[in-house]
Amino acid sequence: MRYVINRLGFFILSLWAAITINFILPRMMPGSPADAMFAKFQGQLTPAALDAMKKAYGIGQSTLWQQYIDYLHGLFTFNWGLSFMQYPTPVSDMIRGSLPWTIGLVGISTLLSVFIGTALGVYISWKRRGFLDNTLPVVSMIFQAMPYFWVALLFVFIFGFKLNWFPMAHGYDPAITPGFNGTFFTSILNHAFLPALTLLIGSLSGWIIGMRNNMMYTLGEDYVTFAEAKGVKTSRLMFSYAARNAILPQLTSFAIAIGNVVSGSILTEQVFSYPGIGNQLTSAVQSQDFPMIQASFLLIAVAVLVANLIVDLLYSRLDPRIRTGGE
Amino acid sequence: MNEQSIVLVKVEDLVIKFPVRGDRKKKYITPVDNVNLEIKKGEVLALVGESGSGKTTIGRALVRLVKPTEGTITVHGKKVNEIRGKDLKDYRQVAQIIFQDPFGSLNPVKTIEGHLRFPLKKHQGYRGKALDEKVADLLLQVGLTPVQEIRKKHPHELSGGQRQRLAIARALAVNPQFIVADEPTSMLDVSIRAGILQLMNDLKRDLGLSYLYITHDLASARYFGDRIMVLYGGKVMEIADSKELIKNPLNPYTRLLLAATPGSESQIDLTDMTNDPPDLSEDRRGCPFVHRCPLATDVCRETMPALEEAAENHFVACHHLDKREQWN
Amino acid sequence: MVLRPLKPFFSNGKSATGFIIFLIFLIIAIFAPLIAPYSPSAAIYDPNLPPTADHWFGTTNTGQDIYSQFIFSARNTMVVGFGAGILSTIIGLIFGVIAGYRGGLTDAILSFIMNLFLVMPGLALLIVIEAYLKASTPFVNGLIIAFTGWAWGARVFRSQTMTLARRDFISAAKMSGKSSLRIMITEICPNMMSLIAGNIMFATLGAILAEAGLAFLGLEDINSTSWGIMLYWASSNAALLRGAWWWFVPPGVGIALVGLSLVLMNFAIDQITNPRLKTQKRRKNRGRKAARA
Amino acid sequence: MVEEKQPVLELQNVSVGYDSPAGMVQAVNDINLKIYENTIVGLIGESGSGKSTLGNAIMRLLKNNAVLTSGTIKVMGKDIYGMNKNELRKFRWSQMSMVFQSAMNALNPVLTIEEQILDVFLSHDKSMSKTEAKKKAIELMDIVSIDPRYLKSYPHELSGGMRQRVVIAIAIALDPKLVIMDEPTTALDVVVQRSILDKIKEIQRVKKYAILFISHDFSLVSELASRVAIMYAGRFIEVTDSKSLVHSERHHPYTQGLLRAIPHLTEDDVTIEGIPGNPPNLVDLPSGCAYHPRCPFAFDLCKKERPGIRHVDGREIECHLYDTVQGGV
Amino acid sequence: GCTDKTSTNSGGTKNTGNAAKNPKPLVIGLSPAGQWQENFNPFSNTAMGGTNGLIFQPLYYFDPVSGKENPMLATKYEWTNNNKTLVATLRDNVKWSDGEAFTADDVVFTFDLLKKDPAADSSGIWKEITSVEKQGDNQVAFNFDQANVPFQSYVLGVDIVPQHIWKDLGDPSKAKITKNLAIGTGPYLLDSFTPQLYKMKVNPKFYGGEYEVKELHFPVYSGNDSEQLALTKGELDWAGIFIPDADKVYVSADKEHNKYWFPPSNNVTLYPNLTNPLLKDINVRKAISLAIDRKKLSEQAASGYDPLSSTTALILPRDQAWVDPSIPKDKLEFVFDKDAAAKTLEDAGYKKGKDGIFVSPDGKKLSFTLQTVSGWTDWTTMAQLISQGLKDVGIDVKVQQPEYASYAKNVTGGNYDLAISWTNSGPDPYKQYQDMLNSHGGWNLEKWNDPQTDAALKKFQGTTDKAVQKEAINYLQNVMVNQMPTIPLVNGPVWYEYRTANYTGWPTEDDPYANPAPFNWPAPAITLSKLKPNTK
Ligand SMILES: Nc1ncnc2c1ncn2[C@@H]1O[C@H](COP(=O)(O)OP(=O)(O)OP(=O)(O)O)[C@@H](O)[C@H]1O
Ligand SMILES: Nc1ncnc2c1ncn2[C@@H]1O[C@H](COP(=O)(O)OP(=O)(O)OP(=O)(O)O)[C@@H](O)[C@H]1O
Ligand SMILES: [Mg+2]
Ligand SMILES: [Mg+2]
Repeated sequence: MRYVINRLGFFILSLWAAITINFILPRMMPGSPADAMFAKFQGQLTPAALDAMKKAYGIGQSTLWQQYIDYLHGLFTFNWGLSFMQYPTPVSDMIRGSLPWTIGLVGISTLLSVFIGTALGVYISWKRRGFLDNTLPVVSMIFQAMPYFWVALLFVFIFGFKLNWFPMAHGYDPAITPGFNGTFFTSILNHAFLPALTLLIGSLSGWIIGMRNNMMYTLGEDYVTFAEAKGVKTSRLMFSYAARNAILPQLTSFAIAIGNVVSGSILTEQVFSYPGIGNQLTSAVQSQDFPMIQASFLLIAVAVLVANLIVDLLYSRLDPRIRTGGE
Repeated sequence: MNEQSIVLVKVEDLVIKFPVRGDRKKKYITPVDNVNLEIKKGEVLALVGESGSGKTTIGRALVRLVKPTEGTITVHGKKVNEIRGKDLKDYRQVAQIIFQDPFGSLNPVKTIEGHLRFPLKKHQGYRGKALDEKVADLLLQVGLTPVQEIRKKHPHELSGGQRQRLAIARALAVNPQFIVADEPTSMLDVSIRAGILQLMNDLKRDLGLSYLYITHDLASARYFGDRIMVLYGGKVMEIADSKELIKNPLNPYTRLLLAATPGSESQIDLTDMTNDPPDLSEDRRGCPFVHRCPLATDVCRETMPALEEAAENHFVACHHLDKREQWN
Repeated sequence: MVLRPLKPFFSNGKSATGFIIFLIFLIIAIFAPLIAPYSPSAAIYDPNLPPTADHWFGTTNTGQDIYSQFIFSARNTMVVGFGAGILSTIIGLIFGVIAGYRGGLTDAILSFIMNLFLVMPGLALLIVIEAYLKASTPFVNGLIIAFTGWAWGARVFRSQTMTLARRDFISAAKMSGKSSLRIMITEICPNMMSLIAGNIMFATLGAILAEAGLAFLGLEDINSTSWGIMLYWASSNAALLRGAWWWFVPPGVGIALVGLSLVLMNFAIDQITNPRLKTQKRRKNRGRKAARA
Repeated sequence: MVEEKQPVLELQNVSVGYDSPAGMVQAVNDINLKIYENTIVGLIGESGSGKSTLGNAIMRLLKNNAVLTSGTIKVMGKDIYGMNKNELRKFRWSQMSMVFQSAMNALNPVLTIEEQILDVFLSHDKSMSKTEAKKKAIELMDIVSIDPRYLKSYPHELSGGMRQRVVIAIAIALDPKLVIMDEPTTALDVVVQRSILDKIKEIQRVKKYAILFISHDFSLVSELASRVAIMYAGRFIEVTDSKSLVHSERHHPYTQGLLRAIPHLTEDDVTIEGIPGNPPNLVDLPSGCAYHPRCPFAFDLCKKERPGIRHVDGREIECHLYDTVQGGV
Repeated sequence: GCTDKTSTNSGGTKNTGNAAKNPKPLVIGLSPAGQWQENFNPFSNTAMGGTNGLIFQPLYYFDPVSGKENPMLATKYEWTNNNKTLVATLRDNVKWSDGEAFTADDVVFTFDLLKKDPAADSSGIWKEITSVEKQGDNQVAFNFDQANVPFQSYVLGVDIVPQHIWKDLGDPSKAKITKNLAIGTGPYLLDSFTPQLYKMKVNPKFYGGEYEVKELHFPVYSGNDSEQLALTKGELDWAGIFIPDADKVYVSADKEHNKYWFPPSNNVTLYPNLTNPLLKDINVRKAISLAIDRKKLSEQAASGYDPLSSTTALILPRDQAWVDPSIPKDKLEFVFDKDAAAKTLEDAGYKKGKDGIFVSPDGKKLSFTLQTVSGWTDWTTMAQLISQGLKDVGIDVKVQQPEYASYAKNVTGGNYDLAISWTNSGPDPYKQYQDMLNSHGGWNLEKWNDPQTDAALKKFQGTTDKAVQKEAINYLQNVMVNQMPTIPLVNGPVWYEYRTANYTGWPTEDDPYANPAPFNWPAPAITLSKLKPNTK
């Protein structure tokens, strides 16, 4: 119980810190959006129009402190302001439009990566010194060492442009009307394949190697030998005794990875013109769309924090030593 | 014998509390509760008790690795409870400690002589060649030979016994008057243990050192200690001259301990005695041994018996000294 | 004698391969001016050449020699990568060791900062800071990467320090009169050498990739020479579409090879760190330490 | 001569080596031993002398880098190393079991005590129902006198002594013929240690197991076992009746050294002395008798030739001293 | 709204008829963006492409590429009252797409809206005009404070919105115009919208008759890279993006159908900050200009698409008729001569320092920063080439490439030394000079402040007389040639790629009937009116 309260405390405190940093950071950026707008109109915009616009955007007419209060208030009333770059679209609308794509693509490929990587890690540690154990970590590392946007670009070029196997952009075929039907879903899968693949191979090795090392460690533990001596079935030995314990140290990384789902794909989404939040964030930063930057930053920070919280709580479920306050 | 009578270390009403993670609010445990003891110059006080009874904590408090919560520790007539900085540095020269674990107490990445150089430099001011020679002296003194070969080695290249010897050398490097030996042999092989005890015995004789010898082994306590103090649940249960205590144990816990020691002649059936550890919580009352004691009565549950002199120089804390004959 | 610390690298094929690749790039980086046939920035050759005898990797659309760019980029990328890797490791060490050693309130505060940095979205944060600093040189980028990316290492160091600080040899060092600072530097850090080395490798890999990503997004001074900048130019000039793969592929391969050499070398470090792989037998607890839960 | 009963455990010329970067570690060297039903045999030796290795070898639980270089191990007449994996899985624990040296770590931290006990029953008897197994688990807890409510607990919630008893309970769950106990009480407090020993004695009295009791504590073993094997550098340098260990005459010099190194609780003013020197390097064993570098009585032959077994007063001693008719000490 | 039966029927039949031939939708690639947002508000500066011109229409459109005037909702305009009143005659029989009739009231209403909400009046109409009145049934008069003839393109360029819908929408700058509210008079109707793609279908009730291109698709691309790929692969019919080496990359992918034409539309110009005392010195500016190899800039930075700028800054050949004949031929073109550059400086008393960089007579180093925009690779390449070229001569230039917003802030705020930027262009040269050289000009980045220049511009504004206008422009040309307030580099082209596989009739160099880029709204409406399905 104390543990849970403790974690919640950290969650709230860091949430506040993240929210505040989030408020300060974009305000440290040079150039006001109205200036950018001014430039966009090649000097045709009159000062009066500019002033009116600034007022409409809520810039410069209040103290920083007042802005902070308004910001906090808006935050909790889900009133995240109107986008500068797509004025007057509410930021929440833009996020609502792009978030599902990111969560779908990056979330699923992260989960896949964790699942496949962990499973492979367990497998190769079990078959220690086997062919896969010798090759897989190195091969997967080669991919991890490559810049993933570079891989993504190559993929687009080779598999999309040259070979025509996969589409090169978008979340689904624009010609299809979205709906709950097979063609739409096939199209989504078809479009998600390459980006997901780049994300997958870019992150797989961490899971494989992490899990393998933990497994090696756990397999050396006395309780595993003891269980083997007891005659416990191989599958139970592998999962309930070895993997179950070996996975615990992975949970923190897992939390971070899940949290990074929202932000981890900025470059991938850019390369694949994927309609996700990373894409939005990049263009928001480029056009200094304060409300949009703030909202997506916040979303990302909250995602990491929530993931951390969940994993912490999950940890206490999985590891009875923490649950009941052991050492 | 005259020297023997000078009190070097005097501990009065020592209480040590540690915060523990409770379920809701901060709680404390009291692993050391109202302990009084004296160690004379050249004397060995053996401290025995079961695991968790607070032996190490007392030992660490004496060398100021742990700050006492209450009470006073006086060494050479000087109160050392709250000293810091320069005073503490000076005190380090008086009191040293040998840890239980010869593997954990040595820095795996430092050479053997590396462990000795710093204290020699810092506390005794050796430099250059004199320092090298002093290192060799020390190694020789604790029997780490051949010196020139061994000084460049790393701890993992030594056997357990050799490591413990190094730990002793390190304690000696500051030229202390008083050493806390915290179960210095419990992790060593039987064949090596005796050698270490012998070495400590020789040093006591040659250098006039005083020891607080912490152990869980009554036999070695009797061998090495001049007096034995029995601790249970942070409280002193009994204290007497070694032979007297073994021959004539008065506290039920001492007797239980004696009976459990392999090779002892007394037989007590222990199988249905619970193994619950003593209650160390702040607000406990009564005798810590009460839930295991066959003689326990309501008085025991309510008040902690005082330490009384039952025979000459034999102090014991028990409400039921008279009933001890019933239990054998 | 000098080579002794390198011995573990040759203990198995993987780390030996890594070490050799690393060495090659190190040599390239150090002797770049001697190896590169031309200046990396001079736009004086025929533009858009495919690989020829004079220009091994061809030329760019402004007539720069890609091979020379590649060589000089290796230098910058390595300097930036290792600079950032080492710097972030140092910051991580300061935070981690102090937090782990001091404990209590200090730990609570430092851990909080660590967690905060861990939680802040890395690339996104970088992008915003970059926008603030305007297109910066690879070196400035390295600094920023280090200042935003130290937290993971700090966490690892903290937990390692905590286990080390509980060991008796730290108490022994205190007993010998060492100050806390001295203990941290001379007792704790040397015991984490392999962790530190491992952290430097991964932080370096991370920095190299992050720097490339930033450069690719155009957030780096385009006058500078680095593999990331090369990729930026290649991609903004549609090198692949034009069939000029010799422009697009080498920088990526360069990054991948340096990165690979780092992870491979890390295998050797793993070998040192992982106590299970060591031959030395861990002694059993002869005491009764664990008698109570 | 009485009719030979079948020994529960029979070791013939057993040698085990570890492959290590430094070379082959000769951890167990040409060991012969028979243990019969209802007997406790003690095995004493200092750290690294190969006790656990022998125990693991009997259980066929050797580490990856260890090999049984020679000899046969038979339990209930069956060659352990002649079985296939499945046979072994069934045989192990139902016929022979082991209490590990580090019982503290022998329990899986994330499973309840009950789950870990049930695993034994359910893996060996497919037909057993869960309720039945649970009932048996409660019985087991009774035998080792632990409140059955602890079945639902996780290992860390139990004290060390209780964990150790749980491990013992698991070891006797299937009523094996042979139980190997590898320093089952080393990590425990004296009082707890004593209560567990009493428990073991009690169980043994009822179940009549053959027990191989590994320890490094002389007094403990001599109290418990009827016969004691003393191991040095992988060899049994002496196998003797435990009663004979009260005095230090006519033993192997190593045994004598050990006996002199132990402080006695009741005897007055006996000086104790350690055995000088260091334990042997098992990769590069001293020639001849491995103990000769530390032996105060060593003479030339000791360096050259490994002594065979001498029968001295019903003890088996490997020492050249006992050739010289009434020689020795 | 309610639709009348006949039109639905006729639309229906037509559609089925076309469906039989199965004409492909015309796919248009707009500028890269993260995602589309459903914003079809003509007064929003972030409205989706097509809002102006395809859905809503202005009265007139003055095309800067062809220089043509295209009547839209008006059929005629006229200056009266000493060029202080502009009278537009509206087209008859125009209907809003919900069936309501378009009237002069709508026009007056629209301008009144802008007056009430300056944020929507992004061209600052109400700074120039004083009132808007209805004259009769089909005329609207705009009254000006003072004569400003060129301003007609803004006034007549305002998109007209229906009063019956907008009167309830509140501030026009904040109105959220989605599919249901996107009621205009243009040739297309919004058909469907998703953040990845929106579709338009042809408006059967369009006053000019139903267009032959029945369906338009606007997919989004997040970057130039992905749009280039899509274009090259033939997934787009019409785009306006930069492609390096277009012949090789684009045309060669499908020689028969893939075409491009990059007509010049403005000047990519090197702006010197004239508040910098060094750059105020004409000799320094001249030396810089002499040291720039414009041919190399064009070839290497812009794949040779960009014609070199004229010293007059006129866009040639469009403005050929405006060229001042008194300027000698050899002065009309820039020369590249490093030695002359160095000599110019030396003659003016500059000396080379030890590091090879010139130092001014009062001891200041010729060392400047050069700003361009991050990600605008053609400019950045130019910047690099310039920097290298100037270094050879002895002028130190450091390239900086901030994000667009900070760049914009820097250049408009005068916080720079040198900057590459564009010039604004209108249907005639006036707009460019006005913005760049007028002391109050909207794009006077260099801060040129010359009363005579201002006077010349004023003269142009006050007249409809071509001869007077020409006189003014001549003066301005001479300012450019002799005083070099800015340093034009190359002509900025309009990026325009098209495919003839599905549709034909595109504007070409030979038939430049409209600004061909699909982002200069409302020009694409004109192009679309001429396109026909490729029946081959
Ligand atoms: N730093 C600490 N913080 C909290 N609790 C502590 C600390 N040090 C010791 N304790 C607790 O105080 C009690 C006494 O510990 P101590 O180490 O003194 O026992 P001991 O008699 O030396 O035991 P052992 O024989 O196992 O060494 C134990 O319950 C222990 O868990
Ligand atoms: N996995 C291994 N690889 C290499 N050598 C090993 C391995 N395990 C044990 N050894 C070596 O084999 C020898 C015998 O080890 P073993 O564990 O059997 O000793 P032990 O008598 O049980 O010691 P202890 O009393 O410390 O438990 C030791 O010298 C040890 O170093
Ligand atoms: Mg202790
Ligand atoms: Mg063992």
